[in-house]
Amino acid sequence: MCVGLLLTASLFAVGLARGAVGCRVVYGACLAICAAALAIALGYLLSDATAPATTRLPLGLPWLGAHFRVDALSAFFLAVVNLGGGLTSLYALGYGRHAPEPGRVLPFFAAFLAAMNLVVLADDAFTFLLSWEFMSLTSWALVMAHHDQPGNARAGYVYLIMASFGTLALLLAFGLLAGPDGGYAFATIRASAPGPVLAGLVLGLALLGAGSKAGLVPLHVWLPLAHPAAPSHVSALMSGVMTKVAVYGFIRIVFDLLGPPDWWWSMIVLTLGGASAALGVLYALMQHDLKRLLAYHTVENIGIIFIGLGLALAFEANAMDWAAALALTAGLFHVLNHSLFKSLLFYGAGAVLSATGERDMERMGGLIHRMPKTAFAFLAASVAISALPPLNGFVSEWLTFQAILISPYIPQWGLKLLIPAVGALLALSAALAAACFVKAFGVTFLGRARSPAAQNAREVDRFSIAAMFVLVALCLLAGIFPGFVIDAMIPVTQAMVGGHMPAQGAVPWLSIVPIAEARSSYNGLLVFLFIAVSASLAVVAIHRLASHKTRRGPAWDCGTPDPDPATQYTAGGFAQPIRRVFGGLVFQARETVQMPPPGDMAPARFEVRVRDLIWDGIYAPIEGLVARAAERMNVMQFLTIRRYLSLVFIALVSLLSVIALWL
Amino acid sequence: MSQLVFDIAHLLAGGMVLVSFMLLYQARMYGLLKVFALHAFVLALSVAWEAWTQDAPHLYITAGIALIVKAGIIPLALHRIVRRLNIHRTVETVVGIGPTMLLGMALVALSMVLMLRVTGDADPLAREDLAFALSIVLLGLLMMVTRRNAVSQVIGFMSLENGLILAATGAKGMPLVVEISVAFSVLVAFIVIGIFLFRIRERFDTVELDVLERFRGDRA
Amino acid sequence: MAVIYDLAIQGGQMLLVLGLAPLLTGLVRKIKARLMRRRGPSILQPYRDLIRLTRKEVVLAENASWLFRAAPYLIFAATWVAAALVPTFATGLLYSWSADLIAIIALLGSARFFLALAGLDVGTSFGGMGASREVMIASLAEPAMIIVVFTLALIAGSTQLSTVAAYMKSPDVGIRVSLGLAMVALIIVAIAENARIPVDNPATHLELTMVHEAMILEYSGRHLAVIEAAAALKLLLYISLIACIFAPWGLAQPGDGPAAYAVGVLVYVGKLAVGAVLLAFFETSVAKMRVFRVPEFVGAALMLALLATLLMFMTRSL
Amino acid sequence: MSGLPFNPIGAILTVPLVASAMLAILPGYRATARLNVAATFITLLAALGLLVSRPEGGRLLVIDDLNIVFIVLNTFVGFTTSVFSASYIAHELDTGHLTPLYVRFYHAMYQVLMFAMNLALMANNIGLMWVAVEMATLTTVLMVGIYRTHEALEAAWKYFILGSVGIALALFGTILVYVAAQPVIGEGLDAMAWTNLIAHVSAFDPSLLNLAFVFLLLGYGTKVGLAPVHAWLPDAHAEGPTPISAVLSGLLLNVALYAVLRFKMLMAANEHALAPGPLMVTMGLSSLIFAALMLYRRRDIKRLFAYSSIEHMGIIVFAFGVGGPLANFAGLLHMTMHSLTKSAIFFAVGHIAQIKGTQKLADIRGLTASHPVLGWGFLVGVVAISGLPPLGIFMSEFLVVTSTFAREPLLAVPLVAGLLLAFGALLLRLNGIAFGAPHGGNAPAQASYVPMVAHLALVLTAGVYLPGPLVAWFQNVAAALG
Repeated sequence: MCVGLLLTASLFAVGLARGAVGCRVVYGACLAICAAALAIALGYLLSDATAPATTRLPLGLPWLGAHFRVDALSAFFLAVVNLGGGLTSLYALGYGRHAPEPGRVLPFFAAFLAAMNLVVLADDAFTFLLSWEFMSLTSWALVMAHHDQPGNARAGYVYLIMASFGTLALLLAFGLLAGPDGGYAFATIRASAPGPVLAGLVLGLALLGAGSKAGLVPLHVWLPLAHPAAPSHVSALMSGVMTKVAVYGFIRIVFDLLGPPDWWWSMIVLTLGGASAALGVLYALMQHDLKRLLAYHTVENIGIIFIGLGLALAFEANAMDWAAALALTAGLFHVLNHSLFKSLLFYGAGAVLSATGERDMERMGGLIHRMPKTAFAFLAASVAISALPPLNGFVSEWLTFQAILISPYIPQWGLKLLIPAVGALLALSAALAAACFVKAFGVTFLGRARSPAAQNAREVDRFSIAAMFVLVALCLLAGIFPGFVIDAMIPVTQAMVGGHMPAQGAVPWLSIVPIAEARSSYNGLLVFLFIAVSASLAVVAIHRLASHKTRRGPAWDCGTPDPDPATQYTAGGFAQPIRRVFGGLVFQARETVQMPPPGDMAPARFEVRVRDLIWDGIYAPIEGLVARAAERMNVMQFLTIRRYLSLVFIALVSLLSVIALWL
Repeated sequence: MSQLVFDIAHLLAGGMVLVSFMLLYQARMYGLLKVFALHAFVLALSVAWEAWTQDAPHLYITAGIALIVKAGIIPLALHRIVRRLNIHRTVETVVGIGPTMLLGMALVALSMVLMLRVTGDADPLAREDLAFALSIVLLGLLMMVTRRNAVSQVIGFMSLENGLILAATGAKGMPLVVEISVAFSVLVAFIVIGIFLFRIRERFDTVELDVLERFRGDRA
Repeated sequence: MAVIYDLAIQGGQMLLVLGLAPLLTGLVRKIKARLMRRRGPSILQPYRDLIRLTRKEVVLAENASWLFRAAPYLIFAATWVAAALVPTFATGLLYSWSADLIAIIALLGSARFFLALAGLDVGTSFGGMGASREVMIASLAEPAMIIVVFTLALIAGSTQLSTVAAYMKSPDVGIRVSLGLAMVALIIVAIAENARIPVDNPATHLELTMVHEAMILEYSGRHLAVIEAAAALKLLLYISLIACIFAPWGLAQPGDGPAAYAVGVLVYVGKLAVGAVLLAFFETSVAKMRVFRVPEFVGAALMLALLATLLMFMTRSL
Repeated sequence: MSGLPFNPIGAILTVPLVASAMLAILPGYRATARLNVAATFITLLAALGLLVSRPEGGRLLVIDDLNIVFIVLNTFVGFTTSVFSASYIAHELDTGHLTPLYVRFYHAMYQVLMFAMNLALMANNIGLMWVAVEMATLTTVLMVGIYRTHEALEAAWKYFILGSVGIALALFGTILVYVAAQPVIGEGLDAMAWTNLIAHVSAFDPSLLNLAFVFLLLGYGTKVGLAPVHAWLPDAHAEGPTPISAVLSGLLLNVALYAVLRFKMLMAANEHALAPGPLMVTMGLSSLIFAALMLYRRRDIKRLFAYSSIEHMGIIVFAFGVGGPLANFAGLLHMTMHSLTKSAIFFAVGHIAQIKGTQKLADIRGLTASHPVLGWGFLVGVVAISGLPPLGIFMSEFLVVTSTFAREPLLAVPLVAGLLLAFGALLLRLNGIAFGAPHGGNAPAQASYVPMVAHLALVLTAGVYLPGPLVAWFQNVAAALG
């Protein structure tokens, strides 16, 4: 089935490399193939075929072969991957033409898509890890596409190191699951039930492995480096799709392969999720680099997804299948939503980048006049990611809240205490996200242009616009018809946690009812209609009754004209109050003001230093340790022959004495 | 008879160990060379003895090689080198004679423990020889490690290799002994020539005296 | 038939809140003036202001974008819809199930979102300042609100306002500590969200203190009118929210006759009046606080709400 | 008995000898280079002939599953390397690094080396094996020193001294094995024929075997380059001609490893002897971690990859030490892949060093920009050597780690840590070499990329697909290794 298709896809794209024509051809081909795969996946998901389709190719481990399998879960993620992949290809049809060296992007782009599909399809440990690491490799190559820009080398370095750290963790996890006689096929692993200690170990390793790829705090350090470095459509893929593949890996291992969970697992997952959600958005608020800001938001959303998964684990451990299904649905729904609006946001950022050549928000502004379409798309995405109705972001967070509200039925006290706190963190992160996107959109697109580049920006090409508007439409549809999405996930939750939410298609007025009508319900369509109707009512009324006179005039300036756009609020200034509130404890923000003495005409200087405590706390020490150890070891290169001989001598004598004592 | 055979072999092998200790003890270069010649000579004797007891005539060749090459040519060659390249006449030690001797004792003890425990059912002659051979090998290595001059290191190596020959001949009916001894003579010859060609006066570590900063690779 | 009846009630609610909102604002102003020994403008002044504003021409800054012109209507619509979904005089409104309490909060959130954007649009330092302070306050107030909702939902077993109100009416609520905490928190949030003293002063244009006014500084004419209307609606919404949760008496049940609805309306107006009086008293009795003390004030609400929720989780072991 | 017109063994051994003799006499660079290639090619064909028909060995020579793997690999890499060395040496002649006389010497030595290694691989008699290994060592010593620069001489000297001591130790071990065998089998050559040994080893005196194994492990381990007896390896790789570095890393280490394996099999077959596993695991781990740390401070590109060879030898020895069908399979696979990949890398490095005119890492930048084919080839090679998919080494590392972790988790953790460390260092260097703005000498590469590409293609295929016969074969050997 689609396996062969994708493999051919990658090969054929790797073959085709250079030139603008090749650009078109490759991206077009990727678009077509992804569309086909998407169709297949959706067809599988919607047609209630319960039997998973499997194939086995004589590749990979010789005595095992490469197993591939499509069940509900993988079908769902296939849909996510190929949706993102296809739209990105569409976007890249236009955007990719700005790439200085297409030869460094094209082959890896296609291979990257293929690798992600393979991860989702793989049905044995070897194939899974091979595709997983291949995914990292190709995306690394894509990150290094602009290799001559400063800092990118480091970004790629940190990225690949973290990636293979994760792979090694997963390697160990699968080693545990497979057992000494190497039963690497997922079917075998499912059949064997690991002991509690073993399972806990595997969970920890899976968290390390999938978390380092998904960007879970404290393994998130590579995202803010790699996403800005990569070309924008690649960042969109990495952030919107690849992190979801990581989530898939986690779900596959923990929910599917690992058997029934313990309740304390969910404690870990929930804690990490909450921490990622809150820290991610707080760090995002402090950024001026648009793409870095978006990268930190990926951390936040991954946190939200993991909160959903953690709740699902907690419920499943207490045999509350319906609740587990609700939580899992919330998580998966957010997976879909995030892939939608985060890709859209990165497209927007890419459009801005290609139009102004700037990533620094402090040098943008007023772009809504120059590139209205992009601005509109970006606005829609901002509303969606800020979890505001009637768009899709709200629905998944609403579902998560509903799941949290069931949690008092859980007996364990640890969870009773933890879950409300996590809920608070979730609410906090939602509010902060809204604040952050007011900043992002406001400073970038509104106000007056802060640099000539922004002054003369031009709207981007039609392919990019098309891709963006498709996503806007999808965000809206997923927001006002959530019932269909939820119904599509029924087989997934059925397979994973053995329960599913009530079918929403039957509910009148297309509203969604997670548990019971009396308990809670939400109807995106009606809310949307209400807003539309009442807004138009207001417009009509005003335009009937009120005067139509409109005059353009200068903005009110208290009588002291400030033509200089530098007098606007900057991104840093905008975030300052929040930095004052949270910054002190979260990232040790230090503000220093140097005010010249009165009469001195020198400008006052104000600078803020924000530290990433996680980097300073965890990664820097490790770096230093390795460096010291290497320095110590290095003398071994410079010994004299006699010393080397003494090494031999010592080794010999010690081994001999071992023998002498041994026997 | 066999008792006598055993005693003589034992005597010779033990004598070699003793000479190894003398090697360790030597502080002067020429003395070292002389003692080494003695070492080789004793080796030749014991190999010949083995040849006689095992009536394996080919071992006589080995004995001859030992006698001519190791006891004759090489010491003379080294003698010349020492004079030609006017190397210090004293053996520079790293650890110092006394401690070295103690270490040597420990090594001999170690090898005894190993061997005498090890070869429970091997025939006693081979056992003794092996024990002594092992201690000679270890002593030779010890000498290479604790001496600074190239020449004394070469001598350490050669005494080590004498130990090997002893072991090889001690192992009854071992084939290829001759070939091996020849091969080793070639090896030693290489080393000596190397010393001569590369003008290694002081130590193995550097190849020429006139380079002051010493290259050990990868010093940026 | 029944559907039409319900529709009528729903529509009535929408019109009612819209009609009452300026009146409420006027009432609060009047009482405050009285408390300050001023005669103060008439209660109907807000209506006059709105009409006058709609008659005036709109002055737009040169670089105002379409967002600037669209924002007022969006804000107004979101607020209005939210207000229309709160049971004011009757529970079980036709569309009350289309959005629960969380959704209402989110609706207000989107209103604020666009307001802040509008503040940034012209690119004056005032707008930016207002917007940044607004989001800072909101980033604390909104979670507090959500957590209050948790508490209520845990008590009533629902996030559906009608259900909550109905449950609150029923005798088996009893007096709960967490309810009290939640109420305090909700009131603080309401004050913060509606830009009342001590968080913000709606009656001033002094740069150092203003938040809400700074954002709408550039608005004029009909746009300003719409925004003012939205602000009034918001105030009304919060008061009626508090009323329907903590004083759910006199709410008409679904299926009651017109009489019950009439009673409901009257009781509702009464509640609003009480709310206005209390608010006015509070505002005149405290002083505006520095902007950077506000986080502590709202943060207190957050803490209270969280405490209430934790209490609920502890006490409620089902 | 042989389906072939000629006896492969004879061919494999005689062809190099004859060739070396001819090469020693014949003048003229081109002819000799071609002859060199031809000779290695014929040897390769003969080795492939072994697959078709497997002649009986005898008391001196033996052919079995184990060494066929090594022999074919050996002759193949020997062939590709000779192709590479043709273009490499040509450049050395043009730049005057080598005089024609030395080139003649070089080619002759190359063939002698091939002969010695093949002999060592086919030797049934452990004494003969020892002699062959020593011969290989001496020839490589001569070739390492061939540039006559001070550094080259010193590297050769260091190699020579340490190698000789290693040889001595190995010999002592061999003698001990004989002493152990002699009471059981009787005197003479039979007691040194490996086939007899393995047949009767269960009756040997176990403690004597233990002692012997210690000496053999250290002796041949010196050749394998295990820490702490590795010291000769980096300099020898760095200072010799690059084809020799390729042969050293790709082949000679394997030959020594092969010797260790033979004796490991003896140990395993005697149930009273101590299990060789722990010793090998310890040395493997120490080499892995030591080399991984050493990689960070390297400034010379060839020395860098020499240390990476130490690291990989550590992994392989670790795998064999862990034992069991999975780990042994992984070890064999890893060894094969490492030979192919590492020699490919050295091919690339040779051209790089010639283009840039330096081996200093600091002066090599942005290769993918300046020399795309070379740069990307090099990149693929390094990616492969650091165990990333879809290349062969990933599979073997996958097997090693998973099979180990299931059995002794505590062993797998340091293993993984070492892998990650080494990966970090290599990637750091790779970033510098392959990316960034081009820098340093920028001569057009007049090189034959065929060998490099061929190796990488093989590694890539092996990464996703291993042909059935090969697998069956490896599995037999893995089972035999116990």
